[in-house]
Amino acid sequence: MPILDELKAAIAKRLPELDVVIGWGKGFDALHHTPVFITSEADLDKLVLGPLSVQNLATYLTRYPKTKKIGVVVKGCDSRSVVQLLQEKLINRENVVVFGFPCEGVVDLEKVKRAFEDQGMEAARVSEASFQGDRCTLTSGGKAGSLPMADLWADKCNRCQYHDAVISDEFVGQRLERKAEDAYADVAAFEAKPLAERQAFWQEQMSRCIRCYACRNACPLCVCRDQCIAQTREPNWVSQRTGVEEKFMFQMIHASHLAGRCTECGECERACPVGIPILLLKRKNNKEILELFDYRAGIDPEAKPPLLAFKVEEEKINERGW
Amino acid sequence: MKIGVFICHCGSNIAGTVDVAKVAEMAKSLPEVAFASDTMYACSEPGQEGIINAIKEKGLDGAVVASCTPRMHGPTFMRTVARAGLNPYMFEMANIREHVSWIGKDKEANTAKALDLVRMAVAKLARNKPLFAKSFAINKRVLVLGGGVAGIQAALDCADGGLEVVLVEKTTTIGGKMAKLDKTFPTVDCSCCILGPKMVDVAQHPNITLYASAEVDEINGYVGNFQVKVRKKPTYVDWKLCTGCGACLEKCPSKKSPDLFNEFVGTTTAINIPFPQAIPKKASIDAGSCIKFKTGKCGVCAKVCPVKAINYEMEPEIVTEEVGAVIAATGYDLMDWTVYEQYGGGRYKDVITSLQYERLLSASGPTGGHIKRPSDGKEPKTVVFIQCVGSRDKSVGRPYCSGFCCMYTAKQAILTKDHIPDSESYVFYMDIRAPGKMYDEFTRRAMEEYGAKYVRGRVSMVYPSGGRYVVRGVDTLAGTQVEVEADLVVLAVGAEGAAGAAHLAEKLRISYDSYGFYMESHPKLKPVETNTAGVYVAGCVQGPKDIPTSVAQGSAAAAKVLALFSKDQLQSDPQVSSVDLKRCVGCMKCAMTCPFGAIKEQEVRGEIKAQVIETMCQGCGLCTATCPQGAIQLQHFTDNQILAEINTLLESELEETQG
Amino acid sequence: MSKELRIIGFLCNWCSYGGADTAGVGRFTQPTDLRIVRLPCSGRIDPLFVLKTLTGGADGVLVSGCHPRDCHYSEGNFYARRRLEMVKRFLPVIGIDPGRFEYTWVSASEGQRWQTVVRGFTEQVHALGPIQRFGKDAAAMAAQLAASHA
Amino acid sequence: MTTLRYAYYPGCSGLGTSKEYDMSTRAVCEALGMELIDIPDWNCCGSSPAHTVDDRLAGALSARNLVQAGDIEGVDAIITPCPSCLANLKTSRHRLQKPEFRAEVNKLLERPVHGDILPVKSVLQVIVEDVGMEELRYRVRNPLKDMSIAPYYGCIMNRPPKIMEFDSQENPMALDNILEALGATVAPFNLKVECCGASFGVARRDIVERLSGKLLNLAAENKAQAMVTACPLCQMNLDARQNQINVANSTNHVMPIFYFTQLIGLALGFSQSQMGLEKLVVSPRELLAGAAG
Amino acid sequence: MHVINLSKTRDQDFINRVERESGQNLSLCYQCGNCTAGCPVTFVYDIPVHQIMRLCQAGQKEAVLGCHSLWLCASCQSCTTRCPNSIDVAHIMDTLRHMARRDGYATEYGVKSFTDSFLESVERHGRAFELGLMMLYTMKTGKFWTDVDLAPAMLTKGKLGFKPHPVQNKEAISKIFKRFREEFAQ
Repeated sequence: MPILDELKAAIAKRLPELDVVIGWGKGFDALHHTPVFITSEADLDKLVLGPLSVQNLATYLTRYPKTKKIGVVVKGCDSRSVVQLLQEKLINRENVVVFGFPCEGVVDLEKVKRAFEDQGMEAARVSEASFQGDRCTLTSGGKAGSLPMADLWADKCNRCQYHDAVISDEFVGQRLERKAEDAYADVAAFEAKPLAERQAFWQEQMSRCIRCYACRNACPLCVCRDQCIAQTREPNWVSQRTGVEEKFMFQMIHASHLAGRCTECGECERACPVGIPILLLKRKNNKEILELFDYRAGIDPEAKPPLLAFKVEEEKINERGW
Repeated sequence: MKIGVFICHCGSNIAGTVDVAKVAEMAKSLPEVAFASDTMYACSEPGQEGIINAIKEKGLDGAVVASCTPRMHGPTFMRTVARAGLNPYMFEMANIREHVSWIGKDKEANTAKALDLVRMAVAKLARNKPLFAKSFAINKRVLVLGGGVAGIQAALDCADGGLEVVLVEKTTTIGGKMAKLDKTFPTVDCSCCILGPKMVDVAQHPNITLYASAEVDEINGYVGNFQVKVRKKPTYVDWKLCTGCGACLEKCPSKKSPDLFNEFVGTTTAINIPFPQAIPKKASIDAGSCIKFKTGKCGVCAKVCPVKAINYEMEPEIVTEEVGAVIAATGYDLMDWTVYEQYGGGRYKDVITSLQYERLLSASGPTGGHIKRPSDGKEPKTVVFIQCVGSRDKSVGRPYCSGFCCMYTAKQAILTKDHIPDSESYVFYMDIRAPGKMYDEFTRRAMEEYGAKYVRGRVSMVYPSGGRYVVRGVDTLAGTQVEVEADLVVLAVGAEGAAGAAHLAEKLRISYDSYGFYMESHPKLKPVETNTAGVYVAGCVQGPKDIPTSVAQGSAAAAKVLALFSKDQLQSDPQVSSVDLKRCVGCMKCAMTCPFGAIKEQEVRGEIKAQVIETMCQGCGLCTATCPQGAIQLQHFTDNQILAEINTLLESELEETQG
Repeated sequence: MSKELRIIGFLCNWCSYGGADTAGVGRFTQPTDLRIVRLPCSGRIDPLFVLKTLTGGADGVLVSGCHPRDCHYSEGNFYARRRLEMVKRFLPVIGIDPGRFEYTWVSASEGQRWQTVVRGFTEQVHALGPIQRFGKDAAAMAAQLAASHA
Repeated sequence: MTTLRYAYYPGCSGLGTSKEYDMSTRAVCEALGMELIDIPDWNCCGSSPAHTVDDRLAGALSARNLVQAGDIEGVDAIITPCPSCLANLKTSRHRLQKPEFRAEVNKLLERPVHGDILPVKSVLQVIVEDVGMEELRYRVRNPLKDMSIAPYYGCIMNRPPKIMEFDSQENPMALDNILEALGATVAPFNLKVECCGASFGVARRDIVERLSGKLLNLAAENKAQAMVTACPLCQMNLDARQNQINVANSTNHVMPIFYFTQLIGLALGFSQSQMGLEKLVVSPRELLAGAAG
Repeated sequence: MHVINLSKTRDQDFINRVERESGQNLSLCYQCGNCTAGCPVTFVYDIPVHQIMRLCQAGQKEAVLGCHSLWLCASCQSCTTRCPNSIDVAHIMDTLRHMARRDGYATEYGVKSFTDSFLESVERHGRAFELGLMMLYTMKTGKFWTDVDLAPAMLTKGKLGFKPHPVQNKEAISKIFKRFREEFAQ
């Protein structure tokens, strides 16, 4: 049985006890999936699954009251968001049913767009998209083009260590049990650049920021919502003045508030309409947290997050003799 | 808001290196500043009156005083502002003395810096809000840590003042170092004869609970309401039954137990009462040397005890005491002098410490008051005293003067002559430090009447030769190397904080220095207070001192506690955290980090929100730094207040670079 | 030393602010660049203060609290240690030299140590020179970047 | 056992007055599994005379050896038997960490000092630390039974501690421990680090006669049958000048003065001539014969 | 005993030079005398070492550089090791000797000659050549070699070679001396 059918069956089985199940459905064209909210068995036909199921559906969990019974379909990476939400007691374990499946990865739609545009195709209004083996074939405006998947996978999928959901109540399909290495080479490469270049990079990137907060709204762990510290005068951390340092301040707040919590789902970066690589800031923090505290967020719902804890003797913090 | 700014000259302390008038002049142009002036001594009566008048006349809403550290006069000026009818928290201080005028001579740079600090204070004050203290009840009991003469004095004075006292002593008897001394300088009266009665008073005072052989495990709470866990270490003798008859001591077959009280000169029995005047006069077993504990066989003491007080199964016991104040009087220890390998590093039996020598002099000591060499029990004819061993010596990390060694060495030289009339004493000294009533006269007597030979210079090395010890030193006044052949060498070893003092300070949350001495609140004006409200120090715990000073500090600390407890309620510091319920999302991360458990969950209209328990909150602000929404704010140190200070500085920099 | 730079210190009231006072009482001469913000505890320091200050144009930030185990509030500096270490390690990725930020522990009795810390840190910041400001010097930064590529 | 490999600085006296020290050191080190590679074309470190004239000159003479030692592959320390050479090399190395001093010294050198310099240790130190007493004890074939020997370290083997960084500066135990490992009796001797008069033997013999005399007196008083030392200068003063000392102080000491390497060698099973015992002025033959019997 | 006029004879330049060249802070000395207490050669000193320290503090250049003690210091490091203020006294003695040498004070001619002979030997051969050194020394002092009684034993035991064991690159060593004289004007 194909995985999608298995998934439908699993959801059908649990649906009676749930208020809603969040999954992916067809989007406005063949290149996009969009979240669907399944409340009846009839809705199950809307369900799709595949390399276009890019959204992290865990983001929606905190949009419901904690008392609602919710099912959610998660990729491996998304499941870590669920774990993190559980750890922070932002959702109730007994009110959430997690549907896991072996995720082969999702595409980076920006890469897809660019690659097909390079082939002289229009990436908008795609009428057909198929993923066969290691190739992706798109049809748009009557023209068809094919590209190797290797060029299209999202970066996070290339370094994925959690193809199979780390937490699930229903797991469909065979676990992939695969693990890539992630030595944070991207962070190291960026930090190898000269200091001025790094600063100028952000200067340039942030000058394009339009302060839409899509990054924040897409983040499954940005649970402050209307109380975000960036949009208040009490306290007044970020002013309304439009300057690069104000825009960047928000990104530093976001990174700082996610330190020890971010599961690198990449929704912030994906949601950014102007394509600022803001996940880099969070990955930098995660790299240091891993080094200092041997800790990864979103793995253990019982773990104590390192920045809300301490050791009297810190093994790895060398205070540099100051 | 109308803010008044007052720049203090502090005589020439500030005005000498800061252009005070200019700072005042510049301050006038700051937003919200309605008045600025300079004043000779802001803290003096006319200075304070000037502030009050300005507030009243100009209708000011708040005041900034730029003068010394807020740790010194912050409370003074808060009272001044209150006298002028303002809320005391509508006040800020700029520290332009300790942080400006005293650390640099460049007047121009200092003036600019002083102005910056004033701008920061103004910016912060503009965001201050009136705060109101709440009252809370206090527990009028006091914990005294350490049963030496300072602790005894503090305990007795507190108890006589009607307070309930809990006295905790680490060893099995109170008395401390003073109980080990033979005589005291400069009166040469018997140490135990003057301390003994006080010890008995402690035992008999109805207001004093004494825990000997006990230590503090944990201290929680805050001024007025501390919870203390006292660990009673097992003595293996039920002290409720023990009468101190001493039958067990006579029969104990293990006579090789290290004799702590006698500074390890000689040995004692495994079950022991340290000295005849011990309080409590109860026996206790040293499990480390008791045959019963080592082999399981023996039990002689249990057999001979007429009241069946011996209990080999005794376990440590934790007692919780609630008190409103703590007096730390844990005293000192001698530094580890064995780092002086040139004096044998402990390898030569007849090179001993001055405290060991006290035990040799004492009639209750291991030699019954006869001076005998530890190596062969012979009476020494030539005794060499070496001063400043571990004092004034940077090379062993002890740069300070221990203060009392000059005096007790003189005393010991006198006593040596008393004990052995045909003996000769040599004292190697660097300087004789004898400032005190009848002190210098006393050291002169040692030389003039008792013939002690004082040699000015350090001793380079001591080595045994022919059954005696060659002491090779210098007489700097004669300008020559000298050698003395000694039978006994007594080292005046310097003092350091008592073993475990640092650990205890951490529990008390007070500062200590690298020698283990506790930091007082102010070296002159608050000598027995600490920076933690309700915690006081007395005696050598703060630094080396002689007996009269230790006693005076014991009384001083007691007076402080009695003054604190003279009210029935204390005012809580209103600088506590406060939750903006609208902004709180109930994630409770604040509660996870609060060291005092002062944040609890509450339900507001079906939603979880954080709530601060104001009497428990100590105002550290950890929660504020933790909260992602900034919903919990430490009053008086809110994000906005700190940001205002930062922005002020960054703006001034901006103006400079642009202007 | 060259022209004064803008160095901002965040000090806990109980230890380090007292240590700076002790240094003053002892007349331990220090460079004048530093401006001190008094806080109750190093645990009060939101790492964002450091980032805000540095991206806002300060040339250096110094944080000092009670020595570990010696916190007036028991645990504040333990949390601070982790958070401040993180912020120190974060700086390179946003293009700020980590040498512009240090955190340390100075007790109220350590006046001399405070002098050493201030001297050392001021020297370190001066060696790095004035900071390149975010936002404000965009043109200068672009020029510098172009030069570094040339 | 992995081979211990060192750059070896023999020192000038090893070619003359302390030949037996050099001989015994080389033999014993080999037997203990240590490989010594002579520093190529080493020169005199300048001894005391150089540093009494100028620090930079002394620095340069030592530095040339330190630089040459850097050519030897696969070693991580320079070792030397002679404390005077040791003190010079170590002091220079210490001072060369300072850029100003290094720059001045480099002005004098053909091959300037660059980068890190190999650490310098005494042969005594590496035998204690790298070989270890356990290993030494294990290798002893002929324990030095019935021999009471006073350990004399000399004044600069451990002093000043900031530079020498080995053993206690007041009560060093390295030789005591070696004697004990070799099966000898350690005679009490509390002038372990007193000066013997050093290089004043020639210009001010009176100094040596008094200071070395004192050492011999204390050793004899404490019933030592011989003394052991690690320093060619001390050995020379105590041994070769023993007669002069006896004459000056009206004493009649006949106290053999061994190098510690000679005693290790004997215990390891080397012959007396392999250890150059015949080169000692005060002959130990009688003592050794007595002990053997 | 002569009177020192402190206001007139205090040579600040001398104090500065000693401090600079030795890298030591003279004002750390509080005259405990531990240096003298442990000095093994104090019995041949004309001024004990703690007084040399005192005279340095007082800027008494003549008295210090003209004294015999400087030349009789054995560099045994006992003063440095035991100084409670961690002053490197032995290095100060070395420094003073350097200054005395430069400024033409040499009160112990024999010691100076031995030093000179030793270094000449090193300059010539690259290594110390003991017999050659003795001959040089005898020539310089005009004294007959006082250790002649030692010679037979040393010779027969092969401890005193007739030939030096020079380094191969003798020039490298002699150039060190040459450059030293050029660079530092000796």
